Amino acid sequence: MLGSLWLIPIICLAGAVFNLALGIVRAPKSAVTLVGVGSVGASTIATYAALWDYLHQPAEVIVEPYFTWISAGVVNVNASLQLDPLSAVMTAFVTLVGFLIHVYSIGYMHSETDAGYARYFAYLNLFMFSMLLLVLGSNLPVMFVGWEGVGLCSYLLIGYYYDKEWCAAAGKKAFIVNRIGDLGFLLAIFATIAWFHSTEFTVIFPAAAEHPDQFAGAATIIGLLLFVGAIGKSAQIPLYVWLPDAMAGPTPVSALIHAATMVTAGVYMVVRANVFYRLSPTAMLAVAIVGGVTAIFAATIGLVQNDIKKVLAYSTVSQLGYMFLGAGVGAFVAAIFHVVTHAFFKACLFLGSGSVIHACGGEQDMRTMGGLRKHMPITYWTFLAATLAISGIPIFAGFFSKDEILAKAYEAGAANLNGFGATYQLLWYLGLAGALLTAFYMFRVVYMTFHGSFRGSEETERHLHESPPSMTGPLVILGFLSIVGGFFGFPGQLFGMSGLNLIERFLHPIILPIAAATHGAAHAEHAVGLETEWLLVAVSVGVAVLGIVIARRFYLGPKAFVLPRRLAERLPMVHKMLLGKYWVDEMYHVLIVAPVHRMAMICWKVIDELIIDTLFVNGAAFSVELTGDLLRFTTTGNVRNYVLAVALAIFALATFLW
Amino acid sequence: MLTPTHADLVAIAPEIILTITAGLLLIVEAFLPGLRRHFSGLAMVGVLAAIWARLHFELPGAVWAGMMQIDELAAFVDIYILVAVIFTIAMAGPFLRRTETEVGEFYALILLATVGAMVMASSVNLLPIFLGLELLSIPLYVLNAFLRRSQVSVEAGLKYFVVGAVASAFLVYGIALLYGATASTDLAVIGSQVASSGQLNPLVAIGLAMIVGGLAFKLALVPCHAWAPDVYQGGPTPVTAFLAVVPKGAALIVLLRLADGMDLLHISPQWVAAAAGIAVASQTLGNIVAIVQSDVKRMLAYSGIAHMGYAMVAVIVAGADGGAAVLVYLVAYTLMNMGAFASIAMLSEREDRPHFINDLRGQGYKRPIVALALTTCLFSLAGVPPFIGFTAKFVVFRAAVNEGFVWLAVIGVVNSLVSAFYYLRVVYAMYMQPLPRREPKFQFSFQIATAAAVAALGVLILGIYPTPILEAAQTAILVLVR
Amino acid sequence: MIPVEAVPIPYTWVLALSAVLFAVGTLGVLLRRNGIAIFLSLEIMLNSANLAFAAFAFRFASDHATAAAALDGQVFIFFVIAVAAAEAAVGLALFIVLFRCKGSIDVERANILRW
Amino acid sequence: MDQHLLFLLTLSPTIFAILLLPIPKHWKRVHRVVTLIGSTVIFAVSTRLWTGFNPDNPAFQFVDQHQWIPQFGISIHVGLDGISLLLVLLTTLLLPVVVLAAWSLNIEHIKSLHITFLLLATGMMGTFVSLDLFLFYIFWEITLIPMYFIIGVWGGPRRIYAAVKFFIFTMVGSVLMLVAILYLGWFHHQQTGVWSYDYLDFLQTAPLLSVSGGWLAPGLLVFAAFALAFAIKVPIFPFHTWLPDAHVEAPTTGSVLLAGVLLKMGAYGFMRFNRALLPDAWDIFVPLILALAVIGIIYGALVAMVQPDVKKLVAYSSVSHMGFVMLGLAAGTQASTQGAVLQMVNHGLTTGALFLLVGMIYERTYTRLIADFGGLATVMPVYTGIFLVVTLGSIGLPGLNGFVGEFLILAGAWQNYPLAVVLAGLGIILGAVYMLWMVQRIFWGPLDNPKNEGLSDIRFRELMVVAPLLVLIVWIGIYPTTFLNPMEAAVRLLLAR
Repeated sequence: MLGSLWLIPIICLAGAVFNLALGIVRAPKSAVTLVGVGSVGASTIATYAALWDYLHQPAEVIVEPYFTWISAGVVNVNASLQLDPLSAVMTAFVTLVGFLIHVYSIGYMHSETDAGYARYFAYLNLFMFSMLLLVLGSNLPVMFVGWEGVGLCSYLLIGYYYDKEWCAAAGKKAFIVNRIGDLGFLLAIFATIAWFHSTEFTVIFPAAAEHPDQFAGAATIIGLLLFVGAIGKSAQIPLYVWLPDAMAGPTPVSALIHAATMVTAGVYMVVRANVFYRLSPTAMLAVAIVGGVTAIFAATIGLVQNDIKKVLAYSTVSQLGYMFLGAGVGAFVAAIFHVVTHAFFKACLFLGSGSVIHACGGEQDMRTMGGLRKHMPITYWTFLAATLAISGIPIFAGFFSKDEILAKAYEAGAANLNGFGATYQLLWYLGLAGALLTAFYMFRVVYMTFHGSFRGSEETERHLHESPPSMTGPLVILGFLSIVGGFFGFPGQLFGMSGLNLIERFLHPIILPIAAATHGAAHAEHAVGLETEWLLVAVSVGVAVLGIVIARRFYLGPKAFVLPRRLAERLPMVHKMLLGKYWVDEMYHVLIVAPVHRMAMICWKVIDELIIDTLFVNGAAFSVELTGDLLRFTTTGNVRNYVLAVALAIFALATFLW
Repeated sequence: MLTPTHADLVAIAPEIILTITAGLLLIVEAFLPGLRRHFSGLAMVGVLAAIWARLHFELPGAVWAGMMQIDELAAFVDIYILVAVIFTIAMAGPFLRRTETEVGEFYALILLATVGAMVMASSVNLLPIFLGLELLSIPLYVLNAFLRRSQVSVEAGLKYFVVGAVASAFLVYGIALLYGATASTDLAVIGSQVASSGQLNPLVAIGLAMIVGGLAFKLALVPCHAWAPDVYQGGPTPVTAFLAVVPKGAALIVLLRLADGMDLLHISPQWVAAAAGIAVASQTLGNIVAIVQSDVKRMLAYSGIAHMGYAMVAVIVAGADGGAAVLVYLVAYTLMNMGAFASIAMLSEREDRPHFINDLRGQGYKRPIVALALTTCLFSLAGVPPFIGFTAKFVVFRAAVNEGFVWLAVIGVVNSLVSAFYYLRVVYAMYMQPLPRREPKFQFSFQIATAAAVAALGVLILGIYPTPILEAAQTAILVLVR
Repeated sequence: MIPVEAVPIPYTWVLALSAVLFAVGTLGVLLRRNGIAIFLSLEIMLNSANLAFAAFAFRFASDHATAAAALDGQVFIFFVIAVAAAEAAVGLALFIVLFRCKGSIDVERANILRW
Repeated sequence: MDQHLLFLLTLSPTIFAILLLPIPKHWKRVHRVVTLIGSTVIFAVSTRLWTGFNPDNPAFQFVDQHQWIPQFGISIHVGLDGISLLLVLLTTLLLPVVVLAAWSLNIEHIKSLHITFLLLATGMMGTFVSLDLFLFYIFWEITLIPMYFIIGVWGGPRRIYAAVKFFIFTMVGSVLMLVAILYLGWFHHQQTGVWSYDYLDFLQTAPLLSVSGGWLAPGLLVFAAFALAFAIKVPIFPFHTWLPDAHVEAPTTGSVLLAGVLLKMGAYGFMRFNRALLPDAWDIFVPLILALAVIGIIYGALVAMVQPDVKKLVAYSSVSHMGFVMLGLAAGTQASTQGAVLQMVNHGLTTGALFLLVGMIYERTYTRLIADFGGLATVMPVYTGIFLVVTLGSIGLPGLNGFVGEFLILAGAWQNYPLAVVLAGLGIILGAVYMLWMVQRIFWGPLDNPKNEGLSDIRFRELMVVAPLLVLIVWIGIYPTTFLNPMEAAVRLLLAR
């Protein structure tokens, strides 16, 4: 498969085009399914074949240039793909999860019209294409193509139910907010071109790593700009606002795009550019802070949401925060590791919620659910597994990755990384608090949804049913993965055998060694002793358990929902604030949207129409006409005046010439 | 004392032919009024014969004791005047038939005026120039008042007469002063004397001022312009067309001869300043006031004032470039105006009524040919390529820039921009506005339509390929600045 | 009897006279409204020009260098006279027509055409 | 053949126009067919320019010179370099498209429409190919008259105002350009003693104009005269207000050609004359141009955002896009300049396509107010898809044409003026805002206007109209090299001066 990497994305693209055609001719669902799922399946197989070859050959990085894309002056961009450990990992789980979710969609979308069904799969395939381009691209522009592509697909899929105003609006919001980030990315590309005269990963990163002093400044600027892009795509503060709205799309879309794959592109990017960040303490700190703050911030909002998908959305934001925190403290591998595990359990959670919503006939409010456990056992168990994983209970996937990030954060603090020790310390506390909240609100979801008694209408209760195998199948697989997925990154060092940490070993090469630098981050390697690490493990697990216990206390048993209500009454302000999501959207509207709109109106009505057009353009014409109307009266119609004029003229001329 | 030779007679053969034709017309009018329908044809024959004569016989140069200079320049001016006359006659026929005033005098007077113009233009002595001028003016006084029963026509005639007479009085007194100053009426002598003296002594200055004033009246230059709108509006349209073109041509040539002969450009900065002032004033006032006119003929009068302003720029520059520019401008101006007036002559109901622009609404589709001709001529007047109007402006402003009068060129182009306003108004009335509810009854005349179309074609073709005109103009002007 | 010796009149006197006449004529044209009066003033202007010609011719004749030029001026006078006559003819005709239209020869009555 | 090809090609539309003259008015179909065949033939022939063009040769090719006005050293001198090549081809491509677009229009004076259209075509092509400034000026001005009629006769309610405004605005600039040309001719004569208005001659002498000695230095004044003419045409803020009116009032034919070609004439002039003839003055003016370009980008986008009329929105978006072109030119690096030229083509394609699409919907509903639409996607999905693709192309989605242009422009400009790039970046964001907002209000949401329920989806003819543009939009997005290669040498030469 190596040597024709292009097949992996192109198959999906072909699928997308094909499906669009099918949609136009109103082809039956079966055909669409075949093309849609088939193409992704094919590219999944292709991917794994390629990985197989890749593992059985020595080269670490394989770059496949195809043709010159944009070449003019200093700009010279090839259309080329690259396979290296990082893109290998990403492709592996993207295709896998993607495929599973395609399968899931068959069942979930079966009630759509043929055309709609085709459109849905066309978009989904297009998304897979873009995402694969994003992770396989061997230079920033190609990556940017995928980057924007996934943005587009997210726009289209959020607005899939385009006849609903809010869906379309949400899609637009997502695209535009992303655009803001993309600008950062774009500028980063320009800066890269300016400094490195290339955008190829295999050129710029080694160059930077070899001449740290020369490129330190560049690294800071490019790093920060890139991170702006990451903030947009991965929904971090302050650009996270689009993600919760994005839940307007079909649930599988939320699972695939807004949980498992696209939103993690930012993390991928930061890790990809780790050289820059390690060269630039500032950029790195920025990443860490944004990540840490987002993690806790989103978690707090998640506490009080009643829409099941909204809760998951905010938890996604918060989890992404963890990933950035990891990257920010130099735990790039851990970050990627968390990306992978998160893909598994969050996808599982979303699909589970999807299956729940499916069962409740589109109802998303958890207050009208409850006791679904007995109606849909498979969903319940897989959901539980994923919840345990996200809460960071040992042996579940989330535990390993999240714990590693927290540990690294603590180390960073302890080792006073780049002299920002205190800050990192604080961030660790935030992360820990976040873990507590995560466990709490996730189990809140579980209890409210699956335990207790059903609070919905009789009518709905009668229709409660387990989802079809096309949906439960992926659930089971993902559930399983969110249980065992963690062992890829088994923290061997705790037992003195680091070799066990496969992903660490596999991804190590992407962390390029930085030549002796006067400044830049020294990677805080084992700044703390073994027992401390164990202690950290204990602490985070304890926190998680604590969270679960509180959740149980609040939402299960006789006194369910009493405590939280009392709490809300006790702290009305806080509750209102959380419920209102800190009114960030409203703030943005007042501070940005409205002023821009007002300014636009001023530009149009005042500057354009009043000043330029009326005052200058028509004003000039008018003044000319006015002059004419005045001057015309010099032709009095009285011939004696004419004679006088002639006489005077000649007299004047004579005296003047004299 | 030199006695006239055959050469002298042959040299003025065209003038003679025209005079004879005029006389013939008068006689026929008197004895065979039945032939009136053929008058225009007869006159046309005369004019064509004159053209033939001018082209056929060699150009002897100085004749009539050096009073006239029959050379390429004279030929050029004669031809263009005669062409203008052809157009006039062409639109006169149907016009007179419509106004029931088809009499021989009309053509006779036109032809005599033509003779006057030709004499004026090809003379190098103030005496024949004066005679030519009078011979040109007096018939025009009559022609303007030709529609005896129409108040406006009479008023036009009167005004033209009063102002004209005063102007020629000034002119002749100016001639007297120049004569007194230089002891000669020969332009060459006067010119060389003044030029060699290097400045304008008071007598010359006053004389020059008076002569220029007299000519400025003919050219309708500010401030001697005021008669033009009234006369254009009131006079019979064919006469207006003639009036708009022929006298101005002759007058410009004389002015050019004076300016060039005395080398005013170099010896008298006051002259340059004054002339530039006149030019700018004419352009600006002409264009700005034209914008607010509602009568097409009146509008064209103001536009004519503006155009003479442009031509004045070329006169200031003088020399080979300026002279050529003047000639080219004259040709362009003639074609454009003939086309425009011919179209107007057809697109009018009654002579004693104003020719409102609004009456033209929707005519673009009722009378496509004429409307298109008018449009062409108007765009050309506005100085838009590829029409000859643009070429002419190009030549004039080129001459100005080459002599360092960039500012004059700038003012000129800005003015032509302003002029676009009112020319466009007519165009969009014709093409972009619906026919008025009471649709004016314009009767179609093949003859006039043809005249308009031919003029428009000339405007277009010479606009795209002006080389022959330029060549002719340059060779013609060489004999002047030699 | 006061003896008067025959001193030739300087041509400048004549010239001055013609200038005065010209001024008179001009003012007449400017100030009078009656057509005929205007018309007479015009004649005065033309004739003042003639006077000027005569004066100059007189001067040139007195000098050998320019003796030939004297003729030009004198010839000119005749032409001017002729022209004046022609203008008179046309002018009078015009005023008649004007009278027919307006019942008056006040030139200010002719003001339909303006602006 | 080749040595006269260019000139004949330029004249050919006029020839077809003359062919139309004898055909009776009421044979509307015949007029359409003849014009369509004619324009298609012209396009077909013009592809010969592409195949016969040698991209490695920076000099003018297909040069053709005929004597014209020898007295002033004026000749009919035409030629192509990589830059004009693209623009000429863009023009010839748009011709048949536009004819086909106006196919089913039931308007009066079809004959006149086609004749004026063909004359306009000659003017547009001539502007791009003429190498004699007199000739250039004539073609430049010729385009005015047909466009004046197209807007004024076949336009909307306020057509006369728009037409006159268009005419006068453009003339304001060009009259001063005439004086500048005359001055250059005189200066060339001063320098060489030869009368000429030939571009290649001016390339030798014009750069010698002094730009020192304050704002009245001849070089600067001449530059300003040229710049004004072109700035109005581009249009650069604040000379843009004629554009919205013209676009809104003009019929589809007019809007497409206006946006597709006429605006390019301005930017082209900036490169061909201001940049090449007066490099010193250019360096002095760059900050101003840069500032105006950036203002234009943001301002145009802002105003476009609040437009209630689709055409007006697109018109203002043109202001924004042409701002990018000017930014690229002003930045003056190889990349940015090539990007600018490519962006001209891009803008021609996307905006042209947008106007065509708007025209189609207008033919169905006789309204262009965004408020009258909504939820159209349900009734005309294919149309929606195409519209979406074009929109994305114009907001610069990678893989479509807009991105390549903007990327090159900004990447190139970043070398010299990072700040300008950052500000222009805001324009990109706003671009997404107004375009997507428009798309949302027209196509998404419920189909709440009952009038729109019966709308038919895009027809085959209409598909044929936009198809070529779509193909190019994607092509340029994926493999721009095809179009970047031919201009590469020419741009290099241009910047070398």
